[in-house]
Amino acid sequence: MAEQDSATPQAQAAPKPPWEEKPVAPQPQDAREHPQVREIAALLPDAVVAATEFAGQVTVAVPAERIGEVCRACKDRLDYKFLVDLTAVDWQGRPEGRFDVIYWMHRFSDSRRLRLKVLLADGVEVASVTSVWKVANWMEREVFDMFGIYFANHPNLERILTWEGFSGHPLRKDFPIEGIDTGAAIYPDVYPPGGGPVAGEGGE
Amino acid sequence: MGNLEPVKPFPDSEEMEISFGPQHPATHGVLRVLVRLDGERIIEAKPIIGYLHRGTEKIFERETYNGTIPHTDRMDYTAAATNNQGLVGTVERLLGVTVPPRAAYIRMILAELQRIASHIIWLGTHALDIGAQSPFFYTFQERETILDLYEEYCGARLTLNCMRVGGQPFDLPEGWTGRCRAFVDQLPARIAEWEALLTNNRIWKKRTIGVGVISAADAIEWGLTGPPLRGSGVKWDIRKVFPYDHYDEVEFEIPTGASGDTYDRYLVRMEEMRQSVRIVTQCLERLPDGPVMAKVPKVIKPPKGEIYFSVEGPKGELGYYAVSDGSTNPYRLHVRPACFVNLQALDVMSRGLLVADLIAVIGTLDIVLGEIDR
Amino acid sequence: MSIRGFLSSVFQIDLAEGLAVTGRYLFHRKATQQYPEVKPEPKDRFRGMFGFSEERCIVCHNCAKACPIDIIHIADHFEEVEVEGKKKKKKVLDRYDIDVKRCMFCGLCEEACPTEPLAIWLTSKSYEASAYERNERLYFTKERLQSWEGVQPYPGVATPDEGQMPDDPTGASSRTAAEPRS
Amino acid sequence: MANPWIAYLLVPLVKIVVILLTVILLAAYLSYFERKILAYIQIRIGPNRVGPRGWLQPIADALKLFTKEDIVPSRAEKLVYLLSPVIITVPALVVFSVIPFGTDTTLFGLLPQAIPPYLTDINIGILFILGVSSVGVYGVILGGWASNNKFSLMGGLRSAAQLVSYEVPMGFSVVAVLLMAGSLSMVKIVEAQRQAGVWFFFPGIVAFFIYFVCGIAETNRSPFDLPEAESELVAGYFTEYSGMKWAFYFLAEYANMVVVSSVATVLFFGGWLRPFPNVAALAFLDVIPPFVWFAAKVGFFLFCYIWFRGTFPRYRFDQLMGLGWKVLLPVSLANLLVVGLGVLLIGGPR
Repeated sequence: MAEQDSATPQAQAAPKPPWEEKPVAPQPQDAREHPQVREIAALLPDAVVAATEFAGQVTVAVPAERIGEVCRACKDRLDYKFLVDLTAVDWQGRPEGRFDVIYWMHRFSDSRRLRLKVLLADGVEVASVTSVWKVANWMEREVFDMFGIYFANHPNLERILTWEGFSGHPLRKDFPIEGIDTGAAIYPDVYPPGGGPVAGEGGE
Repeated sequence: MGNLEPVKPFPDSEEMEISFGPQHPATHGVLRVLVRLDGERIIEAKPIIGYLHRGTEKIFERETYNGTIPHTDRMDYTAAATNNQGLVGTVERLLGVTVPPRAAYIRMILAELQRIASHIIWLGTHALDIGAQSPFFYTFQERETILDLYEEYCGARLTLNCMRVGGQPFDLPEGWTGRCRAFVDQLPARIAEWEALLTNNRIWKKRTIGVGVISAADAIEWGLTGPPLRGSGVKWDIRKVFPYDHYDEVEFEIPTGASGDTYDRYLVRMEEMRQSVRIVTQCLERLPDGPVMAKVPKVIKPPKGEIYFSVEGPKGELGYYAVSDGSTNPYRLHVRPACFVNLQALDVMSRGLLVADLIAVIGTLDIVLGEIDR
Repeated sequence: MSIRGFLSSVFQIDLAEGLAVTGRYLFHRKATQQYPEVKPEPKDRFRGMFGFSEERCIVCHNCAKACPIDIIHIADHFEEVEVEGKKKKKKVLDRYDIDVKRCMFCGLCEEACPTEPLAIWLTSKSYEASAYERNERLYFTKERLQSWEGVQPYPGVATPDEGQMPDDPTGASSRTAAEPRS
Repeated sequence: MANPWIAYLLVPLVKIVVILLTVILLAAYLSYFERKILAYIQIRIGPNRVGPRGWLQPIADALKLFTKEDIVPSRAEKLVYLLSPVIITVPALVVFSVIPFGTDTTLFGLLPQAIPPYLTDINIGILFILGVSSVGVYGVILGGWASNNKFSLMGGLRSAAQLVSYEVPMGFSVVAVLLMAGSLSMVKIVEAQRQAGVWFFFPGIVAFFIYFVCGIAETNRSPFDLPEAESELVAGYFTEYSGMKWAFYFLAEYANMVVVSSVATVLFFGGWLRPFPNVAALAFLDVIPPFVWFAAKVGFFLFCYIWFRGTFPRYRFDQLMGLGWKVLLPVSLANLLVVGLGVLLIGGPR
């Protein structure tokens, strides 16, 4: 009996494995002193508007007009040779700028990644980075196609996923989820009598 | 491809423009390539995509986090397990959940089996495009066994939907590990047979050596990842650089090619299949027991924030960029598909080749249009 | 070129190697199944045709909410029911339709169903539900979900109203419990 | 048989009918065997629904092709478009008139006296075969050009270039055999092999290899099936053909395959002779009639065709031309030199 008692309390005292506990969400912290951010600040003093770190990933906000310069510096002097991803987020109705254009780049020397974020108002042009990384060509075309963000002196800024005659930019928040009438033949939803969605039965 | 002026062999070369696809038998889906030819030589190959665009990222914005998983199956429809692994990994890092080791090991087994299955499809269709008909049937016979293992585990063969945020929905059925072990043990012999058919076959070598060459610097410049990057000699694999799911506890090597042509990528993928076999064997031996699901609330509401997480898919780095505004639906869920970026290099790789080589280059890039068009 | 390379190129060793492999496969066991005569055996967890049981369904709408493409349409109303003297309001199911033509058989509804044993399940080992006209034939109402009219059950699988249970498609357990079939 | 009417009209007519029927049936059943053997190589079963184990499949195919709608492209050259399948099929069938597939037989006593089973034995047999079979190239070029389709034009030109460039090394490898045989007539070639006591395959192994590779290239088969490579040119020169016209192209291809196999058998594997004809020890092999020997050897070659199709990838067009001109041609010339020297030293046929 005794060792059985001693076994159970000892089990309680041992820390429960992490997947037993309630998950602890990562918190965003200010990352001005982060080495990667300090490197950029050293090169281009007033390029860093804000820097946050969330779940170990550093995001540096950069003014829109200096993005070409910062990307060139990142690639040439900070050795970020590999642009992993370029995308955009539509924060509709945000006063300081509707769109976020995100550049996510990787450095082979010490395998670190950095995210540059540019705030853009609707209809404002941002410089294209195709001259810095050739891979950005199609990514910028997709961002233009999906969000309507224009990239200055991009080699051939045209739609890539939707067809030429398509009007509207699907991934904008004001684009209806059911899609717009493009004149294409769509098979109508025909339900048998009494069938079909029940009024007010949303999928939320 | 404005920033690549088309190379004009001689001033008065009259060009012939052929539209290649989208219903062409060798374009692995609905890809259309506008090829400007001078006789047989390719002056410029401009891929046109978008025929399979279903607006997946817009649909993501109205789904719950667990509801997005079936949609990821349909992006790279030949590698559903690694798609799920990517998405689920992203949301878990957003929530700060650590997955129980048994679930992580099951995920690694499913992902590596998926890598073998995806490389099998690549080998079958690639050899078929270059003319060798039989490997297609031998390879797909092995793939049937993998699909049966998937069907036994999660009920579906292709669109698996076999992972949930926080772990695995169900545990392995009994006897599954034995059947999986039996399959994985006999696979290297099968791979050796396929290699006997192709690797030192002079016709295969003539059709693949020196075709679609891309140097290491260009590969990085064009953002290639996965076998196309490793084929050019860059030793880079997400499973080693940013290990996820206990990949750091498993030994395997990363095969790299030398000259970055189709033959090297072929060797890299064949070697990767063997390495996957090694990984699955080690995972089966070390499979810990315990729960398969972490403590995750029924309704998943991650905190406000943004995160990028990527897995090493069979085609390359498959990344998910999730932006959450605290609600049950992702505010923005962007997918960084490997095939979309790899396909962009098609023009620079197929410059100056013949029409027949365009097929070989499309095959060696191993593109899947579901992932490109999303 | 090495001597071995020259010799192998003259005597076509590499070509002969390939021929040997295909020659061996000539006598290999064939892999094709004659489908209509030999039906492939789906595994136990195979996500096939829906099974539904009205009495076990507690009309909680969980499956409708969990469905990624919202194709489960449920209409219900409240009814006064006398239970042990107390007046209780009970939800009664009017309509439980599944638009199977759009369904991708992802199984999320089955996971969301809180009842034990499940009221809606997919592990019914049946996959032959094709039809010539999709809007009418592939729109399953509550009755058709149970009677499986228009669905070819897998040999040996009972239809839901003949006692098919989620974990036992053949419905053997419910038969022996309820009434031994003659 | 003294009556000239019978000797010069009835007997040849019967022979012609028999030979044509067997060739067309053989071509049809060759498509069935090809699909069956290819299926067995690829661990599947192949046609087994029509007739017992699929034996009636070729008949079903023929009926289907008869009744299929015959689409003629609007802006095609009508006359040339309709003529080119004929231009490719006729030479393939005419060539069979010269191929000897047996010694004089009395057909198991049915005939009063032994008559040769083959149609004729003209003294320029092999030259006639090479000449007539190269007329088939016109069918390909005209077919490709007349169907007014960008893909079939490219397929037609490619195929014409391929056929022409492989005629040359094939011619030289045949000349090497003629040096050993001393005569152009097919029957005399077989006789020479009997007198020599050994098949010409052993002394002329290089010539045989070149001949067989060129034969595969001539019939657009397996590693050289570039013109109708599905993956690149959709269907090559017969993209626009359908129904019976398409069947003619396939009949011509299979007939050419049988022609190449039987000529290879006659030239290198001693026609209807049993292996090592004069060796007394192997006398027991004589119980097998000569015709069966010939059929077995041709069957082996046809099996090799199908086997190659199931195994090898496809050459690219420029590699294919390179192989033809830069490899096969010089090797066949060198072989010609060696065989000529050998014949000079050892003394040719008596």
